[in-house]
Amino acid sequence: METSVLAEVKHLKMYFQTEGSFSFRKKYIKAVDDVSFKLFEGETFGLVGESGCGKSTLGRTLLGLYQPNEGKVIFEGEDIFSLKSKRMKELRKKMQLIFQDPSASLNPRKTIADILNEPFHIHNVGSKEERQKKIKELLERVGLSAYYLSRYPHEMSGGQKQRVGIARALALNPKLIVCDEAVSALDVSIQAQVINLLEDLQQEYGFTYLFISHNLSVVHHICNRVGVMYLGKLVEIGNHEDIYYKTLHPYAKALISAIPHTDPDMQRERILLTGDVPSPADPPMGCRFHTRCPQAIGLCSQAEPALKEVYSGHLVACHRAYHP
Amino acid sequence: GCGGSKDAATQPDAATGPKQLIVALDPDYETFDPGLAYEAYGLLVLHPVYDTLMQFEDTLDNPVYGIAESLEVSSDGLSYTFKLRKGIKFASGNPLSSADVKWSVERSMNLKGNGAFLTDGIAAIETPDADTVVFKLKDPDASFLTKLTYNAFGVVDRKLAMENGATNAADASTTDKAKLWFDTHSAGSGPYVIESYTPKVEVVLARNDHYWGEAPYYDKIILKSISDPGTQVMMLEKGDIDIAFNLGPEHVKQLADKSGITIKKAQSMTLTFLLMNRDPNIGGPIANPDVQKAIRLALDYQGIQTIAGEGSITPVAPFQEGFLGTLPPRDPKTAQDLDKAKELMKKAGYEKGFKTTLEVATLAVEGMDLPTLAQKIQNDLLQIGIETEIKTSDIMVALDPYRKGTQALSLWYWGPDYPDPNTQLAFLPGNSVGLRANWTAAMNPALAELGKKAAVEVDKETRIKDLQEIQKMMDEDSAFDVLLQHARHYATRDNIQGAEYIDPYKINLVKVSAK
Amino acid sequence: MSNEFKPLQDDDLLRINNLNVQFRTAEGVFKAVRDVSLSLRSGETLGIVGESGSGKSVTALSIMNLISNPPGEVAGEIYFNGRDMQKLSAEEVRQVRGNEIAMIFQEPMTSLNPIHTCGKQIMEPLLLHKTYSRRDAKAGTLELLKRVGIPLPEQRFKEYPHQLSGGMRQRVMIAMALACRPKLLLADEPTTALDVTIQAQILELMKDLRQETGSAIIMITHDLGIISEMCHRVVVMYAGQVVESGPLKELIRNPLHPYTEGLLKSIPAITKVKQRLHSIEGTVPSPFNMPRGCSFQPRCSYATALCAEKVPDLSQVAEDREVRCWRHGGE
Amino acid sequence: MGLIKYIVRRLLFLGFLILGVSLVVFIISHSVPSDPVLANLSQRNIDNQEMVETFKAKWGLDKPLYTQYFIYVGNLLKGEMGTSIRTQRPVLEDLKKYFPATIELAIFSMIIAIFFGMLFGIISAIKRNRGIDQVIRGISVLGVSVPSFWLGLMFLLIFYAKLGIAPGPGRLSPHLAPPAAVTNFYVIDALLEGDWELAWDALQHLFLPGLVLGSFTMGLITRTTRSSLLEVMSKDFIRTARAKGLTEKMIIMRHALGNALIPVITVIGIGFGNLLGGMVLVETIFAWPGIGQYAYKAAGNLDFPAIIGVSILISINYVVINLLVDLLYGILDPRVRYN
Amino acid sequence: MLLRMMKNNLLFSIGVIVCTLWIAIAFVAPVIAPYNYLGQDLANRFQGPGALHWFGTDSIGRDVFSRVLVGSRISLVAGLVTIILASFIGMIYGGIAGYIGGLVDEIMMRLSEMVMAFPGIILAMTIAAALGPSLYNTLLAMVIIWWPNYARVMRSMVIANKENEYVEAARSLGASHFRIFFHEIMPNSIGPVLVLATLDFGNAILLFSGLSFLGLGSPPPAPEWGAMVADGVLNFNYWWIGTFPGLAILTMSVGANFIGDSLRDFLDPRLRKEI
Ligand SMILES: Nc1ncnc2c1ncn2[C@@H]1O[C@H](COP(=O)(O)OP(=O)(O)OP(=O)(O)O)[C@@H](O)[C@H]1O
Ligand SMILES: Nc1ncnc2c1ncn2[C@@H]1O[C@H](COP(=O)(O)OP(=O)(O)OP(=O)(O)O)[C@@H](O)[C@H]1O
Ligand SMILES: [Mg+2]
Ligand SMILES: [Mg+2]
Repeated sequence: METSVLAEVKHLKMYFQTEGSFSFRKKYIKAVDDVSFKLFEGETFGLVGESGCGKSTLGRTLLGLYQPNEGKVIFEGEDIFSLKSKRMKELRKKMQLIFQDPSASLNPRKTIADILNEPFHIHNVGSKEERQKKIKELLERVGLSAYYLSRYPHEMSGGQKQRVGIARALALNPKLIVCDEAVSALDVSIQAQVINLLEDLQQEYGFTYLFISHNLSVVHHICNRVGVMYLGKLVEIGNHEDIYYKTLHPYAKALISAIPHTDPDMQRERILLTGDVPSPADPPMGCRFHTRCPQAIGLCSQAEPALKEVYSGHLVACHRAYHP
Repeated sequence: GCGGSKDAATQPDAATGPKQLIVALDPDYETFDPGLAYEAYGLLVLHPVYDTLMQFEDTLDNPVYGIAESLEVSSDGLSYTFKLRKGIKFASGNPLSSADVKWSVERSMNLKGNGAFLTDGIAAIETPDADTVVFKLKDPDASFLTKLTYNAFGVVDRKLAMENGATNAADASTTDKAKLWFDTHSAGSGPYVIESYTPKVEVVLARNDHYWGEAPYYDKIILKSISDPGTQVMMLEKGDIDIAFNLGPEHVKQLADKSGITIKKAQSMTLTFLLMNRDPNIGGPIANPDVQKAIRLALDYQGIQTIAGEGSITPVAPFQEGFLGTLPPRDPKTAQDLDKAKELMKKAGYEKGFKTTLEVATLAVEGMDLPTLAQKIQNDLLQIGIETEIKTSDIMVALDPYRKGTQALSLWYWGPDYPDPNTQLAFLPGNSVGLRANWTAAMNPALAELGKKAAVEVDKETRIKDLQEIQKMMDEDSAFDVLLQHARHYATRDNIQGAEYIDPYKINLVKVSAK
Repeated sequence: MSNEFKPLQDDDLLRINNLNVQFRTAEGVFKAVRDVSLSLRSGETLGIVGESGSGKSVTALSIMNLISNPPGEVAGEIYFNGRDMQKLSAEEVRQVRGNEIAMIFQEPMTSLNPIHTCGKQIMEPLLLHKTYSRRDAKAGTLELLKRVGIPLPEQRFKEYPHQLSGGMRQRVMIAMALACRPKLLLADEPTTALDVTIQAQILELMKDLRQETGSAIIMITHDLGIISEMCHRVVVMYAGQVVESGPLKELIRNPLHPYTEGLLKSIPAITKVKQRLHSIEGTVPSPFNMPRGCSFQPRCSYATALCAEKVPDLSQVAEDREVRCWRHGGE
Repeated sequence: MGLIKYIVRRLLFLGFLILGVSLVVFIISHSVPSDPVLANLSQRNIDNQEMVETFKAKWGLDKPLYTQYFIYVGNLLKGEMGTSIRTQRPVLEDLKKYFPATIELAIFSMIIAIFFGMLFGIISAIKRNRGIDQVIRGISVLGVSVPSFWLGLMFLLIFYAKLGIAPGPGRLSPHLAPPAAVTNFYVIDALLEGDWELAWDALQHLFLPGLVLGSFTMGLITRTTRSSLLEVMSKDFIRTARAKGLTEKMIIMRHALGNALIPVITVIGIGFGNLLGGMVLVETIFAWPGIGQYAYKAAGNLDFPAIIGVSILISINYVVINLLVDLLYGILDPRVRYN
Repeated sequence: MLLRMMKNNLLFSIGVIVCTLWIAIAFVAPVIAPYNYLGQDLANRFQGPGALHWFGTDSIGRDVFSRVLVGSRISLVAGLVTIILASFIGMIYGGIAGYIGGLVDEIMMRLSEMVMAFPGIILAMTIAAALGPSLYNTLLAMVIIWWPNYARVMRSMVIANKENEYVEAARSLGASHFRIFFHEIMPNSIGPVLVLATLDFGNAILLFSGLSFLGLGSPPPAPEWGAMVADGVLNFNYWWIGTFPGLAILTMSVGANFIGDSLRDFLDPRLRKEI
C-alpha cells in the first residue's frame, strides 16, 4: 500500500435543508456529520453502511459537487472549497465519479461517441481527430468495440453501459475515482466482469478508488481499507482484515454477520439487530447506534464516542471498544 | 317552462292570478334615481313612477300637462308659472306640494348627473304657495316645456327621500347618499312604484294604490332584461312574455306569419351617420370636401336601407322625420350616382383612390349591427377606389377618439337629447358634433350663422324656414353623411293593446292593457 | 430445520409440467418461460435463482394465474393440490389465491395500497376467505402483526404503508400472505430491496414462520447466499429455461451446468481467499435473438459444435438431479 | 400544525395575489388610450368643464396613477372595492348580487360534470378498447371540443324553440318572482320558502346552461378518470390485491378507484377554474345574470373598479378551490395527509 | 407508427383524416371556394342552403360556404401561433425556474400562478378593450393566458431531469451551468412540453373562436369562425349562418383532440399527471 496521502477529509459536515425556503424554522438532514479520513494514493477505500447513512453524500462532497456546511477536503495539498472556479475546473479532471445506475448516468439522447467526447469538449482537450482517436482507445480499454460509438445507451446491456460510464471517468486521466455503487445494479455474472475491469485498470494506471457499496462481499473482495458509516458518521475505519476479522464496532459486527453465505455448511452466529435505522433528520443523542446496539451501556445514550485509533490504522467510535 | 309541460310557461290566467305584463327588453338603465338617470330606457321605468309637470301624450311636438293644471309664460319667455293639481299624494301617502317640485329639480341640478344639463337654463325656482311653482330662465328656450317631461324634473317625495339620505344641497353630488336606495325603491306619485330591481334580471313595477288619476290596467309590470333579440323572439313565440321590445328587422320577418303575435313598427329618432373628418392632418384625403361629397354619392342607400330593415329612411341632413321642419327623405333609388362621384374624386385628385380606415363601434343600433353596415360601406367605397380597413372597438373605447375628433372616417349613431330639432343643431360647423369632424364655423360661416339664429328663434314659421334652409345647405356641404333614420321594430302578443311607440318613453307602460 | 433432501413423491403439493409463457408485445412474441417443469412437496422450500429477466417472476405469477391475457399467454400444466390451476374457473382460482397460495412481492412499497391502512389490508384476505367477523378479523390481524415481530401492533394497525420503514412494510406483506395459513407461499425476491441487517431479520422471521406453519415455500432470488441459507432444493434458470435443479448441497458443491458453475465462481465472498474473480463473459441473449442450440452456448467455455446446433434436453442425471447440458447426457 | 401552517401560507399567497391582480388590471386599464371620463359622461357633460372636474374628483382620476393605486389598495384593505363607474354601485354590492347566480350555475354544472365524467371514465376504463369505450371517448372528446357559445345556441334552438321541452333563458320563468334572498341560490331559497314549484322551475333553468358549461369539464374528467384508472390498474398493489383473491369488482371499488381519483381531483379543480372563464360566453347566450356578463360589460366600459373587483373575486376563487383540492388530496391520499 | 396507430384506433384515424382535410382546405381555400368570400350580394341575402349556396348566404349576401373554407386559415394560424409562442415562453420560463430552484423558483412560480389565477377571458377582454380588438392583440392575450401551463410542465420536467445522474456526471466533469442546462437537461425535458403543445392545439382553436365570438378577433370582414357564429346569433332566425361555422370549429377541434387524446394514451403516462 502506498503511504502518500492523495486526499484528506477533515471534519466534513453536509446538511440538507428539508423545509421550504419561506419557512421560519429550518430543519436539516445531517447526511454527513463531522467525518474525517484520509485516502492514500493507489488504494481502494471501501465505504459501507445501510441505505441513507450518507455514503453517496460523502462521496459527492469529496468531489466538490456539494458545498459542505463545514470542514475541508484537501486534495493533493489544496483545499478544494477555497479554490477559484477555474482552478477547480482543472482539478475536476483528476477526480471522477462512476454511478450506480448505468442507464440513468448516460444521457439517453446522446450517442456513446457524444458522451465520451463530452469530457474533452468541456476541458477543451485536443483536436477533433485526436479526440476521436482517444475515444476509440477508451472504448478499447473498457473492453468495448468501436462498433458501439454510434449506438445510444438504450441499445446496450447494463454491463456495457457501465463500461461506458467507466470509460467516461477515465477520459481525463483522473487520480481519484469515486465508485458509487458501481456494480450494485448489475447481475452477478456481469458484476464480476466489471469488478475485474476496475481491478485491471487500477493495476495499469494506479487509480485511487473510493468504493461505495452496501455489498460487503464485494467490498471485501476489492478494497484495501474499509470505512463503516452509520447515520452520517464513520464508526469504524481499518484495513480489510481489521474490519472483517477483527471487527470492533458492534454495528460493523452485525453488518458482517448478516451477509448470506453461499456455503450451506457454514455455521455462524448471526447478530440480529432490532428496529430500524433512525431518521438522519433527528438522530439519537449520544452514540447514534445505541438504540439498536446489543451491547449498549448507560454511557452510550449520553456521550457521543469519538473516532479513536485503537490499533495502528484501525479506528473505531464505540465506548465499549476503546479498551478491548 | 317545466320540462315538457307548456302551461307553466304561458301567461297566468287573468282570472286567478294578479294581472301582470311581462316585457322583454335589452335595457341600458343603471339607476332609477330620477336625479341621476339619463339612459335611453330610463324614462320607460321612471315615467310611470314619477309625475312631471309636463308629459307627452301621443306626439312629440306637443307636450301636455302632467300634474300641472295651468301654465303662464311671461312675454319675455323667461318666467314659467305652473299651478299644480290639488290633492295629489305620493305613494307613501305624503301630500305633494310645490316645495317638492322645487326640491326635486334642485337636487337634479346639484347632483350633476348626466341629465343635469336639462336644468342648465334655470336661474331660479320660486314657490309662492303650495300649489304654484315659478321657473325663472336665464335665456328664452323654445324647448323648455319638452325638457320638463324628463325625469330630471320628476317630482320626488322629499320627506321620504331625505329620510333615505337624499339632499338638494349645492354639494349634493358628494353628499347625497340616496342613490342605492332609489335603485330599489321609489318616492314618486305616479301610477306605479318600483317593487324590486335586480340588475341584469328584471325590474318589477307594482300599482300605486294612492295614485290620483285613473288606475292603470296591470297590477304588476315586469321588465325582463334579455339582451339577445333572438331569445326575445323565442320567448314571445312561446308566450313567456307579452312584449318583445328589441327586435331587428330580420326577427320581425321571422315573426310575420306567426299566429298570436302582432308586429309593431314605428319611426325611431335614432340616426346612423358617417363622420368624415375635415382636418387634413387627421382625415388625409378624406378631409377634402369633394371627396366627402363623392362618398355621399357613392353609397348604395337602397342596400343600406335593406340592411337596416323595412321602414328605415335616409334623411337629407341630420334632422329626423317627426321634428319640426324636416325635409322629405332621399329617394334611395336615385341617391346613388357613381359617375358623378368618380368625377368628384378625379376633381379632388384621387382618381386612383386611396386607402383609409373606417372606425366603427361594435354594437347594434335599433337591431342593426353597425359592423355589418360598415362592411357594406367598405364594399361601396371600393367602387370609387377608396379602400378601407375596418377597425372595430368597444363603444366606450371608440367614444374617446370620436369626442376628441381624431377619427378620419367613422360610423356613428345619434339619438336626440330631447325631442326638439334644436338638439340636432349640434351637427353644424363649429358646434359640438360638427367639431368632432373638425368642421369649424370658419369652413362654412353662412351655415354656422344660420344655425345660431335658428336656435333662439321663437316664431314657428321662421323657425321652420331656417331649419329647412339649413338642411338644404348641409345637403351641399357637410362633414356628415346621414345614412339612416331607423325604424323601430317590436312585437306583442295579440291580446295586448296600447303598446304604442313614443320616443322618450319607448312605450308608455301606463297605457298598455289586455284586450 | 434441516437442509436434507426429500425424494419426490406422487403427492406433490405443486407440479408444473412444461410451462410456457409468452408475451405478445409491439416488437414481437416474447417467450419469457420455456418448458419449465418443477415440483414441490408440502413443507419443502424451493429456491429459484437466475439472472434478471430469466423468467423467475413470470413462473411464480403463472402459478397464481396472475399473468394477464393479453399480453401474456400461458401454456402447460400447473397442478396444485391435484387440481390443474389452468382449468379452474375464475371463481375457483380466486378461492385459491390468498387462501391456499399466497405471494410476497419484491417491492413492499409499491405492493401495498398507499391509501389503506396496513391493518385493513392484512384483514382483507381473512374477511374474504374465512368466515371471520370484523372483530375477529381485527384480532387475528393484531395477532399476525405480533407474530411477524411488529412492535406496537395496535398502532401499526392504523398506520399507512408510507409511515413504515422498508423492513416493516415487508413484515406487513408477510403477515398478509400468512393470514389464511396458505399451503404454498411464493416469495419473489422478498429481501432484495432491503438493507443487509434488515434482510437478515426478515430471513430469520421467514424461517421461524415456516417451522410454525409448515407451509411450502418457493423462494425466488438472484442471491445464492439467501438460497443456501433458506432452501432445500434449487432450480437454476437461464433465459427462460431451467438449466439445472437439485438438492441444495449437491448443487452448490457439484454444479453440473457451466452456468451454475460460473455463477458460483463469480460471487465474491468473505470466506474466499482474495483472488481474481471468475467471470462469465458476454451477456444474457436477447429473447428476440436467441442463439441456435443451447442458449448459454455463446458464453460457455465448454461449448462444442453440438451445443450450437441442438437444444439440450433437461435430463435426469441422478435421483432428483436434472441438468440441461450436452456434457451430461442431454438426451 | 402542518395543516395550519400550510393554510396560512396559502392565505399569504392570496394577499400577494390580490395585490398583483389589482396592479395588473390597474396598469392595463390606465394604459388605455381612452379615458374613463369620456367613456362615462354623457355627450353633453363632456363639454362642461365643471362636470368633468366633479367626475374626476369623485373617482380620484385627477391624482397621479400611483396615488390612485395606493388609494385603491388602502380601500381594499378596509374591505371596500370602490364604486363601479358604470353601475354607480359599490363593486362589492354588485359582486354580491351577481356572484351567487354564477356559483349556483357553476356548482350545478360541476355536479353534472363530475357525476357523468367519473361514471363514463370508469366504464370506459373497465371496457377498455371495446365499442363502449370508443363511444365514451368520442363523447368526452366532443365535450372538450365543442364551442360552448355555439352549443348553447343550438340547445336553445332545439330544446327550447323547436321542441319546447326545456325552459328559456334566465334563472326563472318570466312570470315567476324570485324567492326571498337568503343564499341567493334560487333553488335553495325557493326550497327554504317551501315553494316546490319555484324550486323546480329554477332547477330546470339550470339544466341547459349547466350542461353546456359542464361539457368541457365532463370531457376532461372522463378522460382523466379513464387514464388514471388504467394506470392504477397496472400498479403493483393491484397485483397484490389479485393475489389475495379479490374479485375484479372489489379490486376496482376498494383498491383502484380511491387511488385513481387523486389526479381526478386536480382536474376537477382546474375544471372549476375554467368554468368561471367559460361563464362569460354561456351567460351571454343564456341571459344569465352572473359575474360573467358583469365582467364582460365592465371590460367593455373600462370600468376598472369593477374589472379589478371581478378579477380579485375570481382569483380568490381560484386560490380557494386550489386549497380545497389540496385538502381533498389530503383526505384521499394519506401520504399527503401525514406530510 | 402513424399507420399502425390508425389501424388500431378508430378515433385516431378520424382525427387524422379530419385534420388533414382541414389543412388541405386551408391551403387551397381561395381556389376551391365557389364565391369570393368578401363578395356582397344584397339581392341574395339570407338565402338558405341550396344548390347555389351550399351553406346559404349571410346578412349581406356573402356565401357562407366560401367564408367557412377561407376561415380555416385564420383558425389554424391562430392555433399554431398561440401554441408555439406560449410553449416557447413557458419553456424558457419554467426551465429557468426549475433549474435555479430555491427562492427564485418559488417567486417565479408564484408569479406564473398569479397569471393562472387571473381570469383569462377577462384579461383578454380588458386587453382587447384597451388596445382595440385585432388578431394580434387577441393572440397576445391568448399567449399571456396560456404560457404558464407550459412553464409548469417544463419546470417539473427540468426538476426531475436535474436529479438525473447524467447531469451529475456532466457537473462532475466540470461542465458550466449553460452547458448543463442546454445540453443535458433541455433536450430531455422538451419532449413532454412539445407533446402537450400538440395536444393543446384543439383547445387553442376553441379559445380563439370564443374570443372572436365576443368580438375580440380580427375586425370584419375577416371570415373568422367565432365571429361568424356571433353573426349567426344576431341573425338567429337564419340558422345556417351560425350553424356551419360552429360545425367547422367543432370538427377542427374534435379532429385535433381525437389525435391528442389517442396520443396521450399512447405516450408516456408521466405526461398524464401534468395536464
Ligand atoms: N439533495 C438532497 N437533498 C436533501 N436530502 C438529501 C439529498 N441527498 C441526500 N439526502 C439525504 O441525505 C441522507 C443521506 O443520503 P445518501 O444518498 O448520501 O445515502 P446513501 O448512504 O448513499 O444511501 P443509499 O445506499 O440509499 O444510496 C438521506 O437521508 C437522504 O435522504
Ligand atoms: N407483462 C409483460 N409483458 C411483456 N413482457 C413481460 C411481461 N412480464 C414479464 N415480461 C418479460 O418476461 C421476461 C421474464 O421476466 P421475469 O419478471 O420473470 O424475470 P425475473 O427473472 O423475475 O427477473 P428479475 O430478477 O429482474 O425480477 C422479462 O424479460 C420481462 O421483460
Ligand atoms: Mg447512495
Ligand atoms: Mg422478478
